[in-house]
Amino acid sequence: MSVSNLLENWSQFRHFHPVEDKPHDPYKWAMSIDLDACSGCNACSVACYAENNLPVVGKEKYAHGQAMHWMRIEHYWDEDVGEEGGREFPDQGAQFLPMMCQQCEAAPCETVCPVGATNHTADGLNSQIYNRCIGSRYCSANCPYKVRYFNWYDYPSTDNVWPAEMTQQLNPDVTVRGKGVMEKCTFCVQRLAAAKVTAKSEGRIVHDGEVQTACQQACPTSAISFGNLIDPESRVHKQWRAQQVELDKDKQAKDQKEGGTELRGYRILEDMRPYP
Amino acid sequence: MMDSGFDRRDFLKVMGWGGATVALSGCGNTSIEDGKETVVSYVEAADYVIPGIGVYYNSSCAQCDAGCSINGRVREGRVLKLEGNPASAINRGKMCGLGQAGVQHHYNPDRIREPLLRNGDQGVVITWEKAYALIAEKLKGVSGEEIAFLSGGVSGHVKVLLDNYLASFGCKNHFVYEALAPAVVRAANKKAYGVEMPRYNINKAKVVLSFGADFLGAWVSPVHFSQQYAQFRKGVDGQRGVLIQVESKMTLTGANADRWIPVRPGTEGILALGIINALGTASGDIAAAVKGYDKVRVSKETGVPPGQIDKIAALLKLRSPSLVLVGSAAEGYAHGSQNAAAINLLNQVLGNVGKTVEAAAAVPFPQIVPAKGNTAALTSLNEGLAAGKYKVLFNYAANPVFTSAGALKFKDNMAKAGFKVAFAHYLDETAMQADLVLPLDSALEDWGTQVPEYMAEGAQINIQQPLMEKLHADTRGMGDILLALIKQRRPEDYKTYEDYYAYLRAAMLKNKAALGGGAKDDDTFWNETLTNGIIKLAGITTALSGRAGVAGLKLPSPKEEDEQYPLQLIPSVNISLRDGRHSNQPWLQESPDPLTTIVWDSWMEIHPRKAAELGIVEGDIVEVTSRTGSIKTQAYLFPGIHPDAISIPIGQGHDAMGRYAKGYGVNPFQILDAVFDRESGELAMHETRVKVSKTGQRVIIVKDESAAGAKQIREKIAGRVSTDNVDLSKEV
Amino acid sequence: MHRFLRISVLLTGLLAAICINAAESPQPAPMTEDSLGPLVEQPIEFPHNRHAGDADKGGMQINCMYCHTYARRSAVAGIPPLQKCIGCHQSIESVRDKPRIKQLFEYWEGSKDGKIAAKSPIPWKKVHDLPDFVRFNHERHIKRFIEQQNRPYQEVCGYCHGDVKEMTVARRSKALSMGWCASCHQKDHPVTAEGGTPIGGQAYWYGFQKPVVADASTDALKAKGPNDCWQCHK
Amino acid sequence: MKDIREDIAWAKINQDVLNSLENPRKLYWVILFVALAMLGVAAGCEVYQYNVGMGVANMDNPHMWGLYIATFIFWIGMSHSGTLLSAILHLMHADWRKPIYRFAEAMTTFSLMTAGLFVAVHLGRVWQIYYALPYPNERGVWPNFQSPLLWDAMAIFTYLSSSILFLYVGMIPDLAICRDRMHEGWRKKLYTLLSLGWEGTDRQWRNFRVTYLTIACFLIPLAVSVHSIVASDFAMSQQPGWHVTSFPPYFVAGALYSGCAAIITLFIILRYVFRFEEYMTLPILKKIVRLTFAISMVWTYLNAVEFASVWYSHDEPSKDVLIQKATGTYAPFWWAMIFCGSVLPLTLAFKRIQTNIPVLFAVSLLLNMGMWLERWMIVAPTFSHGIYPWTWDHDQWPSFVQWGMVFGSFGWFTLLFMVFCKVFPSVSMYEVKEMVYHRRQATKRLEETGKFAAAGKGAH
Repeated sequence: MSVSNLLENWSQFRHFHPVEDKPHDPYKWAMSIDLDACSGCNACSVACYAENNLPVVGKEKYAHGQAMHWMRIEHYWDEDVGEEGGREFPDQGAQFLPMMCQQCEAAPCETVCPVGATNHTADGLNSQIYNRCIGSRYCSANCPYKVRYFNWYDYPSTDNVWPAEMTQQLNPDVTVRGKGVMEKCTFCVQRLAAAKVTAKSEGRIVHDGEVQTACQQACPTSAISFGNLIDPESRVHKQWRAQQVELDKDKQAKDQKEGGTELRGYRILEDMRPYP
Repeated sequence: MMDSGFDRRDFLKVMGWGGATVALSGCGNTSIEDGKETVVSYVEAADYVIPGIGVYYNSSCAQCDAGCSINGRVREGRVLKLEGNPASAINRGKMCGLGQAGVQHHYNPDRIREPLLRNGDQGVVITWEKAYALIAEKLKGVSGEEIAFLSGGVSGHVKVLLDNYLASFGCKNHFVYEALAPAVVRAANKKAYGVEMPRYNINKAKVVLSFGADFLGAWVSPVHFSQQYAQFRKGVDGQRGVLIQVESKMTLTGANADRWIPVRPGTEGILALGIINALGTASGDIAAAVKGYDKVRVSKETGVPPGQIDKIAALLKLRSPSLVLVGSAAEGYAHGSQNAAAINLLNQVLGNVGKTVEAAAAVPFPQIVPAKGNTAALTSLNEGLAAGKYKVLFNYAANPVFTSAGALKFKDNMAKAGFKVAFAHYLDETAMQADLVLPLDSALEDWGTQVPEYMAEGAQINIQQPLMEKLHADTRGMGDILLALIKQRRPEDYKTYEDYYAYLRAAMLKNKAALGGGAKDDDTFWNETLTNGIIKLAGITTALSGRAGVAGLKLPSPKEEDEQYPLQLIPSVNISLRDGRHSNQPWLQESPDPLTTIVWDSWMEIHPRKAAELGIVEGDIVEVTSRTGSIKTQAYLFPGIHPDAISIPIGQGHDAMGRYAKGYGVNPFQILDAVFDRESGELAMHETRVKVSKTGQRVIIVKDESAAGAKQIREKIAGRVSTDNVDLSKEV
Repeated sequence: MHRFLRISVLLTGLLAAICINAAESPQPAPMTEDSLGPLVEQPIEFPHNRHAGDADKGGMQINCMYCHTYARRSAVAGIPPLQKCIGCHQSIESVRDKPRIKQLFEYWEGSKDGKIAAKSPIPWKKVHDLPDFVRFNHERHIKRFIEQQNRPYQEVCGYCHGDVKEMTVARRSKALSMGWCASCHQKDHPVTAEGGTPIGGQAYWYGFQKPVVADASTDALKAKGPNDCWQCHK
Repeated sequence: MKDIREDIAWAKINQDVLNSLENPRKLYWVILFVALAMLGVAAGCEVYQYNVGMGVANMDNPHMWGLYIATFIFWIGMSHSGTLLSAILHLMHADWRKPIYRFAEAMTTFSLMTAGLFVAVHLGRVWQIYYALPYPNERGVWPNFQSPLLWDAMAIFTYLSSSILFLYVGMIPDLAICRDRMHEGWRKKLYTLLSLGWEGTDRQWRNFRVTYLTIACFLIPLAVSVHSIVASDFAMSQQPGWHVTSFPPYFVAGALYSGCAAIITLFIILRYVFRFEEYMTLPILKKIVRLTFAISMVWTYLNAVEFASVWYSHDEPSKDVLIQKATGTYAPFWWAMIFCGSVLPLTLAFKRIQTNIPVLFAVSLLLNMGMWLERWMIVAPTFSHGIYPWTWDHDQWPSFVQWGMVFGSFGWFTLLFMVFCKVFPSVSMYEVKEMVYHRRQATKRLEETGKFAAAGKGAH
């Protein structure tokens, strides 16, 4: 890769959101989660452990906040319940929020990595290249969602993380990360890659529903939908359209319309403009 | 994706490709390492097996009794991941976290690998032949009356073999024990509807009023109910369904409810009658029975404001059909049956029977339908053991030493049995007490059939087939063991079956016509069955009969203050650990409890107001003492619990079962009093009174949420969604 | 002083020029004899030249993918199952008593001294062993260059694996380094205006790899290979 | 009182300074030994951390950066003192800098070297650190030129090499003196090699002056840019509490501030250890103290500007971070920083304190502690209270590994610095001579004009 190539690719990779002259084509993977359907049951999270070779760090390291759940279920309670002077009981439960890498279009993590270990891919993902990572952790420092997880220890060689029997369960399509590298949700890129290879060899693009992420596949309430946003027939495209959210716009048309704000589609921390 | 009915047994003999090719490093060496690693090729390869591409086989999940059909991804001879089987009506391609962790049951490093015979405190490895011979020897001259077989819920052909084996020496002592089975509800349903478990159509209801049924978490068939719940939320006729949860301790379902209504523990039935009264639509004897339950009295006894009772009644009237569920929180009292009956009565009054409560189909083969577990069985076994009645005790798929109420002293009584045989995967607490421990194949290595207890649409039989070769050479499937044992008794009848697989195949093929394969030849039928993973049947449907009557309905008012033991202990069921049989699966240990996000430990939930009274803050180690015993755990302040109650989750506190389970948390079963439901004799799980005292120690709770993070202090990260027409904040 | 300044300016300029030149020069240095992969000792000294070699040199001219059959269907090329070797050699009586064939049959039938059980796999050593975080996809490359562009298989396979038909036991003869892989992905490969390959016409590029007219005289369209880190590392 | 005795003989200057290369006070060896021990602690921590993993430092998600980055900024800041004293004051013709600039420059160099170590210590995979260097490589990939961290690396390398050059060039005439006065031995050879055949000819002096001036001019923008770039590490990110436009000047002011404070500390130590009372005089100290006081006020102002801009920005997350700093877990440290950085320097306004060595020593150490806390208070609270509420207050107390490394870095710095002062003249001989000469000339002129004035008076 020469300097000129570097400069070219620089400007090509570093588009900040899918502007018209550089559309994602033919894929732009996207996920949407119906928070009304999400019951907070954690199935997605366990499925992610199974698919992506996530280490179980154990109680002590969990206590140190070093858990490696790419998909974590957050819950938010009403503020005043149980507090002094507040209501005695919550009259509703928690609001569950599954949180994983948002694959931002203008990702704050990408620009700051000194070695370029995290990049934007042509199909709209935020890639993380383990073997390139030197562990500066700048990406995580700049991540608004704090969804990047660092290998504080060398989990493959840590006792009881993967005893001999359990190594057989490891997914050969996913690299097992050693110490000192950053990792995060990849939208199950190994599955996407396999689906794209099949499609490419058959001379077509990936159909909607042909590829599922592990979390989506497990979700008992089917709250997670995932697909190719460019494909107008895809479920996720239709959902975005139904909520009148245009991914490449700062100001959404729905906000201008009367009653538009009642539409439920939104992106988390939208106002920071990372275009998740 | 590939499904195939290729004869799997031959395939599995083939070694996997490149066992060492797992990418075990993301770091360091960037050079290529020629000639260092070995690459092992297949000796004989089936056409569809391509290295680097996964093959999918359908099987059946054995993590709980819901009976989900699974689809396992196998690569190079190793099972990597379990997905749901889309063809199964129960889970429709979906899986819960517990099911996903099934691979960790299979690959668990703490599985037993050889038969073990007790020698003092040691287990000595013996051969299977010796083990079988030993069983035969111990059974010699023992009458059927003196043999007890304790098992968890069993169904399918293992149950057939088991029944036949026990029948071979006239033994009727098969105790089916499940610590967390909805046995009281079953009995109440039987009275109200004529069936033990009707089909609940959550998706057709516009309002679901659930009395402590954690149907999204751990109740009966959570994956199935979750799917229905999602449809229910989307709404019937565009009306988003409204979920109201009544319980003393918030469950996962409660956390998803539009209104969560805390009641004083044990007064669920009173509230149900209060609602019937408020509805005012009942007539005849029902109206007479609920006459006394006016708002003022109900409100006083349950702690639910009178206005709220009215609102619930109004909502139920406004939106029909609704569905009323009765779950484990309502049944766990000495008057649990009464509670359940009262709540079922509400369904009747609302006219939901036949609409959202429907008859369920059953498999037309009575010999394979599930033997449903309950706790009354354990109580009677315990009595027998205490009396020294049994000379030989078998144990399979149950861990009563861990899950029985402390007051029963099961462990001591078990020691009175002459010879104790445990069929087990791990050395759990019960296996540790056994004289002979026989290692079982994991669910992913074994053949079998399963009949789910709760049927979704029609009836189905799940086929369980091995997803990979045995991990350990010296384990056996339960079917194989039973076949070997039954051959000791009736060698002539069973000699044609080389192993359990042969027996299973023959048994299925014999009923080919009834199983819907009449026109096909044997091999085609069998291969298709394996490929599908399930057999769908029309099933037999018993129409709902019976009528919830008010006869005998007698609900006690809440008890007076108990000076010595002021609090009610609610042993709560954690969505991933359930009754503790899967606590040694690290994914589940590290999967945070949805409500508290605590991992790898137990905790005591206490209402902040009560905690303030007692001077308890989060992380205090508290001692919880009942009449039976006491345990120490960390306190967690949680507003989702009634101040009169505390709650400790079940599933932790193992002192055996391997590295991932042993020594984490405490086991609330240990301090449960022996209080039983008056009608059914089931253990009243929620009827233990306790007191809480500080020990002076304090720890930092290991959890995912942060002190401030979980509260929406700054701006709402997640907004509330109001239902379309009913603004709940105003109505309920 | 002025001389000092002159010299420093000159030196700085020179350094910059060297750097730019080095950066612009094509990657990487060609493989030398010294950087050939090690000679790997295999359980059976498999003669690739005898099987795949040209007829005039005594070879059988068997297609690579006759034995390495998974290469066109999967990311990994795979080692042929033992069954495949036996399948042919059972009926080739003429070489049955050659030592290597005897060795082969020991894995199938079991050795006389009992050290090798019947039907046990041959413990081959990996020759082209990339680091574990590199995922090369055989299938795509074969589809692209053999099936769509109709290049001879020996050229396509040999581009990375070297002239195997001249070898007995395979030996690595290409760098297989990242720069080496990338140098090929930098090349312009022919495509059609729709973005497919000239033969087959399948969708090939993504938005950022849109084809360019490489040769004005022929109007031939070219596009580069995938340029995405996640293509090979995941 | 005069900055320096004007009647010191040049020979005595030579003798006094060269004496420091031979036999310092015993305290020197004590300091050296303690520094070595401290370095040992850090080395042990690093070996442990390298082998086991970054986890032993007690960092977590979201606390991805700990004391390492804070201390890194601290040392970078420290490095500004030398440039300030040598380059800026040189250009401003403040000749009182002459006896003290040499050690200040050495401070620059060594604190940069210390700071550089923290980059390595901080990395998860330090063995792959070369990935961050832009050089044509076999992999055909380049580092990410958009990353402030990469600018950092480049800026520090440039600054370090320039500082070394500046230090060295300024030392050449002195090295020649050492060469000529030294007895045989390895040091003689070293000085001979390093003095580049300096003979003190007019031409050499002329070229020397131009070169020195050129580098000085070059160094000032470099120094400013280095700390501005370090500030960009934070200011360029999107995190509340970091995303502040005023960070670069704020960082530079803080850097000068901590540099000045450190100069006071080392001034006092060197003065005693090497018996430099004649050269590092109290009036010079007074000047540095006044300079420190002035910079402290600038820093306080910029600090206030930052708070004010956050307060008026309507950026809720940033405001939250500020409130958290003042009231949350980190409040004691934050208030300690305010005290050390803004309140304590007020004492420096008192004339009596300006020359009171024990008090100044204590105050200068506290000022430096305040500046270190400032860096920590920039890094940690933002992690603890970022934009996303789920990870709020996941606080982690840095483990002994982190503290050990911070502690040891002072040992490493002191070790390098002390060895330098023993091997090379830490007071510039030729410049002090110049200073004495110029002063004497000035006095003479003054006296003469005085005489004339007196004479004139008498004439009337």
